[in-house]
Amino acid sequence: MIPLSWYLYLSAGLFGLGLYAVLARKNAIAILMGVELMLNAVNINIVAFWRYLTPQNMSGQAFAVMVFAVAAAEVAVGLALVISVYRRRKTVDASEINLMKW
Amino acid sequence: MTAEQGVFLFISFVILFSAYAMVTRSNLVHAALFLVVTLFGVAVVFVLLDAGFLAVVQVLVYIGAIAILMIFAVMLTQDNAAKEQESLNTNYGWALLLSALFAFALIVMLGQWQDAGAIAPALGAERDTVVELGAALVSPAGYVIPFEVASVLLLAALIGALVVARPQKKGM
Amino acid sequence: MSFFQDPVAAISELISNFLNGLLPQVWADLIMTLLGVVVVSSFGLIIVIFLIWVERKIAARFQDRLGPNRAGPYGLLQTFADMVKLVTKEDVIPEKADRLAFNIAPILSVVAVLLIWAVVPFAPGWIGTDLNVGVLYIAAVGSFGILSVLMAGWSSNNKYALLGAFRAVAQLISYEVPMLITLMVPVLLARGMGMMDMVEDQALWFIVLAPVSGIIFLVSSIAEIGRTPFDLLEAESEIVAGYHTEYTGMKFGMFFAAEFLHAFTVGVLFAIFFLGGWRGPGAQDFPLLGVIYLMLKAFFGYFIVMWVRSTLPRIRIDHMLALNWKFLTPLSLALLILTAIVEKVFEGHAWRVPALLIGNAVILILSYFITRAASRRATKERVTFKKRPMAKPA
Amino acid sequence: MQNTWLFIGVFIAIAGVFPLLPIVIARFIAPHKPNPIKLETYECGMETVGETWVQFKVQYYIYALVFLVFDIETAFLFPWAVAFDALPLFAVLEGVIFILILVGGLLYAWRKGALEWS
Repeated sequence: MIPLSWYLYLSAGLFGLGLYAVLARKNAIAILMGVELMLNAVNINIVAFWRYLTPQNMSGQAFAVMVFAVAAAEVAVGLALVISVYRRRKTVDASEINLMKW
Repeated sequence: MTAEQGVFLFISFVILFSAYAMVTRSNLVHAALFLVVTLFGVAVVFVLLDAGFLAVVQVLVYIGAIAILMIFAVMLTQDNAAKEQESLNTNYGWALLLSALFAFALIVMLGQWQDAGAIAPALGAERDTVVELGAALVSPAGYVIPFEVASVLLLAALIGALVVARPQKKGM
Repeated sequence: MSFFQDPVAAISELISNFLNGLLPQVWADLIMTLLGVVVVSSFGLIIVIFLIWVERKIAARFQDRLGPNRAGPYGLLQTFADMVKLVTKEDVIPEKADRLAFNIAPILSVVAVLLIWAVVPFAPGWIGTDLNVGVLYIAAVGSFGILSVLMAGWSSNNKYALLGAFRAVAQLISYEVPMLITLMVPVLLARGMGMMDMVEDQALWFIVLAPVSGIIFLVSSIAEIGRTPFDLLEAESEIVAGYHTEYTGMKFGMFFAAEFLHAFTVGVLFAIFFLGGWRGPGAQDFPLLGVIYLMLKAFFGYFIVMWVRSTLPRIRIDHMLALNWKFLTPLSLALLILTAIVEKVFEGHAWRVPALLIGNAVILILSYFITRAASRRATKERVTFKKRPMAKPA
Repeated sequence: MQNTWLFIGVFIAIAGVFPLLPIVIARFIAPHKPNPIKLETYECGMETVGETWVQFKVQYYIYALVFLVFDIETAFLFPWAVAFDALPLFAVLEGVIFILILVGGLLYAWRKGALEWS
């Protein structure tokens, strides 16, 4: 049997990698991919806790499905923004999109 | 080590490796393909957690839709993908430090947690979790509000993304 | 259960008894699983070899030709000859291609189709594995097919291949919407996603309860396999050959085989979801009969696909997408709502079946009038002789 | 539950081997005589002009977007359909409301002309 902690370690590692992608990548789409990694790490946690601690009710799975919906909405709007920005500025480099910085 | 543990270790290696490759590749389509491998690995993890429905939905939604959308967006926004660009911004050192610290802190905290070695209780052979999930999603005692809110969220995302992504008629 | 009634069960019991005596439980189970996998997947592959011949023969008949008739009796060995040809052809990988993705894509396209066969119920008790999420599994596996198309088109580094891949993906994902929504109707009627339950619940075939859904499923399936009239993704007169322009030899053969297998698989799925799967007189007692019924029904679906293919010309891409988004998707949503409400209101009522049928008919008639009104309202561009710009002599 | 999935795991492996085998065999049997012209990008005999990365219509993305939303919708509705027997009428109607909200999205996209190809 797999102890609960294994899943949590896996998800911690995945979350760290996702965080790194979000903070360090230049390309806005790569940043969104990093966000996806983080959401997946969260989902692993949610489902692992559901399975190990409260398998009698379905809250864990229900919220995992919610996370899917949130991830989809985030990707849809995020990528639309990236495309829109690209159309105006001809760049997807997150560090060059700085018109609203000041 | 049981067979299940072996599968888990193998699949977590695949997940972490391809996630690492996704983060470091400068070619964005390659990064997206590695993202697909990671997402598939997570689906296998869901299977190991007895959440077959979520595994299938993970493949359907993430690989079938989100990854495709990502690749589309990459191709729409790259005039010259062959040109290898600098993929990391100037702060990547700090980013590495911060995310490594974060992951490390999580792992240390997990190590101190008492219940971390918990073993999964038996699920019960006759339970159909999909039926239970469906009933829970629409029962007032369960998640009917999040269920309907999710639909509104999707509607809002659809309208917002359409407004943002579509080119304006004139000028642009 | 005697041998003649259910040979597969008898043989598998024999083998598993033998293995259990020889090996520890875990390994015996694993080997049994492996054997099951090999049997199911090679069934799919053997059928495709036969199918290519059938399809070519029937297509030839539709076009008033003879079809393959040289290799072997009635040209039966034609496929093997083709295989030999493909194996001995040079495998060209273009210089600019992305080699890894280029090599994986054809394999992935076959895997995506073959995986569907893991949950096909051949006969009572004969099923690879009866997942409780079977229907969604089929839909999910299909997304690998989309991915393989995108990988093939991108990695070729060829304008036409990429353009073809984009078109193909736009078509595949568009038609997946009505397909998924329509699949919810049999799931609703069967109250479950397991493929075995799906068949066992069809004492009355679902095509009777949901005829319009069945037709929508078939139409969107034809689009999913990219057959004429929806073969824009490899429209040779427009974009060379679509996403597999750069593929040669056996790798092209894999795309080809995947397409044929997918076409037949669609027939099988149509039979399972709407035509009662293996159901038929005597199938409960003699599973072998069940397989024959399933294959006959699947061939019926496959024959319709071929018939449509050889009858209709290719439609334009904007028409294709409009058909999907403005007709099939709203229609399938309306049918889903109708089925859900009728099933609940008339639960266990004698009027359940007539109510479903009347509802289907009403929705169909309504959609006919709505589309007719809409097409009347739409301003048609008429190209008349007078409006045509004429070249004037200077 | 996991035994049913073990079959799928083995199936994926075997299903990968089946198409791999002919390709590998072909690698040994087939001739291999590359030359620069043959390895060029195929364009009906013409030389390729410019990059492969022509700009694509944003319309492709729009369709993928609408598809994504309906894909998620099915993830919510399939459990609802499976649990149908356990649901009272108003729970069924909640599912119908869920669908109708998304139909609103489809109608919006339609009215705004987002579903037009050109």
